[in-house]
Amino acid sequence: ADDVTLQLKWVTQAQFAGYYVAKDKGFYEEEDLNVEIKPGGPDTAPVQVLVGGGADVMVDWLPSALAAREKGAPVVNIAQPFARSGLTMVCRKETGIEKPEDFKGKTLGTWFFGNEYPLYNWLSKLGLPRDGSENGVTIQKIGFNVDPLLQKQADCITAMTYNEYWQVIDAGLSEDDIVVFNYTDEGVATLEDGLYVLEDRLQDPEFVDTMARFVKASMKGWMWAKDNPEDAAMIVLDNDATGAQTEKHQTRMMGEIAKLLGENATLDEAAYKQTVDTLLQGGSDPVITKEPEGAFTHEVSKKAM
Amino acid sequence: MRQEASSPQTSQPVVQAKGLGLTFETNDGPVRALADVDLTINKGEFVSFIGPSGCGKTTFLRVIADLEQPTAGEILVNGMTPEEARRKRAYGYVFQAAGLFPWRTIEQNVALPLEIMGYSKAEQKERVHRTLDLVNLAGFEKKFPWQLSGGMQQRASIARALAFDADLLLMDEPFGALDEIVRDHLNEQLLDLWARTGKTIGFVTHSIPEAVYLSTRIIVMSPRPGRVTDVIDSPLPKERPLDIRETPEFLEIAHRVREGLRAGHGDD
Amino acid sequence: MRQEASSPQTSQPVVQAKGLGLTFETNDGPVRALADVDLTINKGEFVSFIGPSGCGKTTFLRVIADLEQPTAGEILVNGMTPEEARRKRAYGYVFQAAGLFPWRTIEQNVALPLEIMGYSKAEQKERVHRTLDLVNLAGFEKKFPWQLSGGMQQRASIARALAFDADLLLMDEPFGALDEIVRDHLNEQLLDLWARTGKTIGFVTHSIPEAVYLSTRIIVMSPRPGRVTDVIDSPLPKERPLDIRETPEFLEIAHRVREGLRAGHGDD
Amino acid sequence: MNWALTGALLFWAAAWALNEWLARLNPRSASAKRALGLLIPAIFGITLLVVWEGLVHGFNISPVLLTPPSAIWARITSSLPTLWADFQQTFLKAVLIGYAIGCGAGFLTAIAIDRSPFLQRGLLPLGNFVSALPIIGVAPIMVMWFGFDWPSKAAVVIIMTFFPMLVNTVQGLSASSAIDRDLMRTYASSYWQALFKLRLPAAAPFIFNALKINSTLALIGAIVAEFFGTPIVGMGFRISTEVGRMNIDMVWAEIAMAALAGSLFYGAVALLERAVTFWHPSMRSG
Amino acid sequence: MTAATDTAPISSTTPLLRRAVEGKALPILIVLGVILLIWYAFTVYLNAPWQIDAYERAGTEWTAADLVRDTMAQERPVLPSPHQVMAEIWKTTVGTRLTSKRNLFYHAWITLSSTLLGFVIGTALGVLLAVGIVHNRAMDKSVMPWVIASQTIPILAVAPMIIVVLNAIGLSGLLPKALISTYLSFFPVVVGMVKGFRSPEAFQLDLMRTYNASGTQTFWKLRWPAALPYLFTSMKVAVAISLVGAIVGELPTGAVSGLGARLLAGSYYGQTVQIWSALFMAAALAAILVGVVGIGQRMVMARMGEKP
Ligand SMILES: Nc1ncnc2c1ncn2[C@@H]1O[C@H](COP(=O)(O)OP(=O)(O)OP(=O)(O)O)[C@@H](O)[C@H]1O
Ligand SMILES: Nc1ncnc2c1ncn2[C@@H]1O[C@H](COP(=O)(O)OP(=O)(O)OP(=O)(O)O)[C@@H](O)[C@H]1O
Ligand SMILES: Cc1ncc(C[n+]2csc(CCO)c2C)c(N)n1
Ligand SMILES: [Mg+2]
Ligand SMILES: [Mg+2]
Repeated sequence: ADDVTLQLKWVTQAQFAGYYVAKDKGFYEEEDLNVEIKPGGPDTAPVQVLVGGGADVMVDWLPSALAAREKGAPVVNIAQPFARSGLTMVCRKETGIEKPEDFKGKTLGTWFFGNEYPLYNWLSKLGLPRDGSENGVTIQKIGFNVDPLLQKQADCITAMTYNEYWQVIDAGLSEDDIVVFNYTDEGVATLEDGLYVLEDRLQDPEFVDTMARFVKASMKGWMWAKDNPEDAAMIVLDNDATGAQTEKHQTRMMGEIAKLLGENATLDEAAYKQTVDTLLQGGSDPVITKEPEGAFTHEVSKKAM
Repeated sequence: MRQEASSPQTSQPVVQAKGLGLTFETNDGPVRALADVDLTINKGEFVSFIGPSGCGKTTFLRVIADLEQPTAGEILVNGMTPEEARRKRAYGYVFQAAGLFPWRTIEQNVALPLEIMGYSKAEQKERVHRTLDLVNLAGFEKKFPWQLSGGMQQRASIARALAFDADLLLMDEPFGALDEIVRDHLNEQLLDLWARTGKTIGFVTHSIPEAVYLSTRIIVMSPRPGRVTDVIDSPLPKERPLDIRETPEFLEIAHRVREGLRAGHGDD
Repeated sequence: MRQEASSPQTSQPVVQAKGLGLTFETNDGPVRALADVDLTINKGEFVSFIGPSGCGKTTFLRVIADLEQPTAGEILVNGMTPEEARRKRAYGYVFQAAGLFPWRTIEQNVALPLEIMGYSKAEQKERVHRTLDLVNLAGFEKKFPWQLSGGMQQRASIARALAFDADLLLMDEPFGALDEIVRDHLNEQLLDLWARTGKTIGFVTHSIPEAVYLSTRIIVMSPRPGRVTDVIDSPLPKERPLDIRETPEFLEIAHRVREGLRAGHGDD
Repeated sequence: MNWALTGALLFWAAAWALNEWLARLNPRSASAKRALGLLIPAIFGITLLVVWEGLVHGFNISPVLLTPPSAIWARITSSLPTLWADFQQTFLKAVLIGYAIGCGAGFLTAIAIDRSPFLQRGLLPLGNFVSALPIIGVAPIMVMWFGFDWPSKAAVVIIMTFFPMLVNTVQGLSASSAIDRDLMRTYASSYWQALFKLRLPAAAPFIFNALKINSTLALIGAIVAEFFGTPIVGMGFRISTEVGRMNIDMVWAEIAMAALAGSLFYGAVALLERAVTFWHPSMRSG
Repeated sequence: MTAATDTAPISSTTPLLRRAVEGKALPILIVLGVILLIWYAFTVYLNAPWQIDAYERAGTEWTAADLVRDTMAQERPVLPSPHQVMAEIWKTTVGTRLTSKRNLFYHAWITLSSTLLGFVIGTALGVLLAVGIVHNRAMDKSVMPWVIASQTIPILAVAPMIIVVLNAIGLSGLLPKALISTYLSFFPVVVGMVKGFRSPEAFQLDLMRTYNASGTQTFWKLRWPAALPYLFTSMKVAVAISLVGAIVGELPTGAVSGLGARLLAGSYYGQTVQIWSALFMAAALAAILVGVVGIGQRMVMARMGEKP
């Protein structure tokens, strides 16, 4: 069997259910693969792990992959299981925000790590400076939780549809207490969880073949997870070594994730183009300065079908 | 007050020990440092303690000073417990080892008790100057302890104890590290101070002539367990020129002390 | 070898100082601790140093022992630089302060140089036992330093220096904290050891009788700057019973030393 | 082929030899001594940088993993305003204030513990408890309590610096010798007099240990705390953000700043130590 | 009324009461009680705004008693009440299979093992460096400034790189995490031991010189015993920091298990009570470790004849 190490972008949760299902249900084995899944976290830059030789393939968001590519880490997208973005901005209704233009004078909490770029792009589209002035917005870097919204330290915070949004709800705020802005609706969405490898390794046909089988089995896992959300959530729970996840939350997350999945693993070039455009604008300091080349390939995903 | 005190014959007791005993518990068994010590020191007396090394002289002084707790018998200082007396700053103590603070210059070391007892800055300066002069350390005020010779450190520590006015002076081999000439000089100075101020003095020494020259009473001790074996009252007059040491009375007392000491040494 | 060495009259020089000077730099100016010291100590001699406190006795011993670097003149020990001599473990040193290691028991303290010099366990034990006996500390082997009286600590540090065989013994006021009886006893022991082994001994003391009783030569020093003011050869025979101290020759030398000392004190 | 690598290694060997030689020099003049004291670590540091540069080029290490010192230097010179703003936010506010309060609190607690046997038995074990409140657990809580700006970082610094000071002061207060304490007893000195005139001076070497350790801990604490929520300025903020953007050179520029600031801070404490505990054997022997 | 009889009245009280007064139990309990009281007060104070908000959104009437009760039972409190934390700890330790990933002891053990490994390596490294610095002038002059500089590097920033590099050379599992602990814990040991090794008095060093003792002999017979008080103090600080390091080290390794992972997970999913129970477990571990070092200190010092 061929060994494959997969580096995730975040901790074990239903966001990565497809891979865990594929491993658990033996889909990888069927393809003669021996896959090890390494969870990530706020402190793992998957690109570094990939470049350092700690993994063969990683899950990452397109913005940070493109940034890395421009900085000299030649990563290439080989498949894009997530067709849609789950990124939102959640605001408290009592702040009086009803539409994006109302951000003026408010405090917005966002994650960084590349997540700030779509927001910056959006704000510059709205013509709001990020200088904390009366006519602009104050940006705060927040941790990966929703406390700043609950404690009223921020008027709006970044949230994923599949995770943080539900935490806000669980905390006792009802849907009537909040306003949700979807990045897709605002036309500033970027492509999220895709699979990436190092460019030079694609020279090796054997590696391409291994990856094709990996993508194939992974998509099979995703489809299974989509059809069996409860079981998939349980598989994720089994693989969570922290023992901190709850069944209720993971099941719900699986349901939301399912809405983001595409039909197949092929990267949609239109969506790619939109991400690139978004990043090239990005306010005063764009994430990438020039149109990337060769940042994706259909070779693997085609073979996987 | 001083005038009154300057009559040493008044029999007001300063230290009263009765059946005093002290046993140290150590890792290999108890050590009886003092046993059955009965002793009264009256106001204005100059009492010397002499005895073989390890016989409990230091320990006895420490008990008076409330630095050690007796395990038997009782002791009163100025009619109070040693602790109360200590709190009243009844005494000055010169330790066997100099024990100067390395972060203080010599003058700062001598000023230490004065600072603690709240003397004014001017008075501190005056007293430090005077006592350093007394022990021949003028000119070394700004030196740190490690820059002085052994004997000079010892003298600095004497100065420190003399700098303030305590009616009771406890001195543990203060002149051990000094040469004969300086020692004679300081002996004279001490006698003078004693006569002038009427202080009561408890004085540990290993020198028989020194003990006889200085004291109104000499306590001879013997070890294991430490006890008082002889108490010799000195008939010498209060006025004592240095050459009193050649008189027959003096030599007679010295002889008695030496005999007492030798007896105490026993098997050694 | 010992037989040969036991003739102290052989004029093989052990210490040769020529124009030796040492100035300490301190925070308030230089201190001249030694100036123009010319001195030769021959093999088998017993040389005492006497002088007022602070005259440089300790400093001179420390220069011999390579613990202080002279700033003028030169000095040879056994024909070598002090450093070479030290590396050859040419001497044993008794410091003015006992300086026992607080974390070692008395026997471990005495065994320290033996461990370092690589004596066998059995020999260590034997020597520790013997030297502790010599200084009357048998029975205190397992005690820690703070559990001993001042004099006992001093004796332990003497035992430590005597435990190993060095041809040159440097002793800085070793008997300062001891009473007369013990001191007499140790004086006898030391003379006996010296006669038996033919060691060369450099000895600092403040006691004139002690200096005269022990030495073949007495060096009188005076302070500021420390210099040698008198060198007195003793005509006393090698065999010295304690009562030699009452003989006229003895008193005559003692008188000379006292005069020299007094002169050195100058203005004091 | 790997000329960069061999060159670096050769440089290293030469510098090492030079330093050994320099260290053996024993110049008489004080200024020459001081110059030597700066020259030797400088040579050592330059060697490290050269070896680093050589390794990066020699092994062809990807710039997203490690950037060579030359690139870092270029970045520093081109981003001075940003670096300065970050430095102000993190060092001048969070670190200094947190350090002062944390060390002060540890010190005062140690005194309280020393003063009262009751507290000694009750508070010291609980002091140990605080010792390892892990920064990543505490930092989010502090953000929750004290907000995004520097006060929450200062709070983290306080917690981190508290324990080393507590432990060292408690140990230091028992460092004075028995005979010296006896001396103070004979003067019937009050607790505070004995404390100020004897026990604190004797404890100073230990207290300075804590001040030194804390000088670097405070910096780490403040920087790491910024990972968990901050306004968009600060050294920790920059580091975590630029890692995400794969601007590793900027990360190292901040790290270099932190190292410089921390070393100067430590050096200042060490100078103070030299002035205050000049009498301690460790200072006298040089 | 002499000093000797002074102590009599105390010893006549009942032994039990006396032991309670003089022992550790009572003081700790009292101090603990005070802290709990303050904690409860803060629980109410900090959680009240949210609770009042919730009442208003629901439009319910409320009294002070309601407020106190409800602030202590929130699901995502700003500050959980002590009994909530205790209940959570109980549930996740005693109430769960010991081998389960949900058991807090399991995570504590993971963290403890890398703490101890890192601490041991860190102490050894610290002592070795201090030995080098004290004995070699070149090292003293050149290494120390860079040791200091190394400590100013924010560990969380370089930890991922370290882990990646170590992974690349085939090191994974316990050791990389332990090395983060080492990195943090060796520093207090270096600082303390450099001071400790230099703390012997001049005359003690002189004595060794007169014996022409070799550097090694001077080290083992003088410098080392003289430095022991410094060693233990440093080790107390080091073991505590080592634990912090172990927790920090868990993050870049994917935070899969250990107290650090629990802390993070708790924070990502807004489970305040879980954060606090992990915090508590970490603090308890630290207290135990520091206590153990303290016991070692007392034993060694007693053997070295320290005056009680
Ligand atoms: N802290 C202690 N613990 C145990 N034993 C002690 C302690 N202090 C003194 N001793 C013992 O008590 C005895 C008396 O000691 P003390 O110091 O009183 O003697 P001393 O008469 O002053 O002797 P010296 O003239 O040598 O100073 C000695 O045997 C000594 O070993
Ligand atoms: N480390 C030092 N730094 C500065 N001055 C010093 C130092 N050591 C000694 N001195 C000075 O050198 C002089 C000689 O000191 P030394 O210790 O040799 O005297 P000594 O003859 O042994 O006196 P004593 O009989 O009191 O021990 C003294 O004035 C002393 O102040
Ligand atoms: C390195 C890195 N960490 C976190 C995120 C943001 N993010 C992406 S998925 C996810 C989990 C949501 O429940 C979060 C927080 C990121 N983009 N990159
Ligand atoms: Mg004594
Ligand atoms: Mg001397």
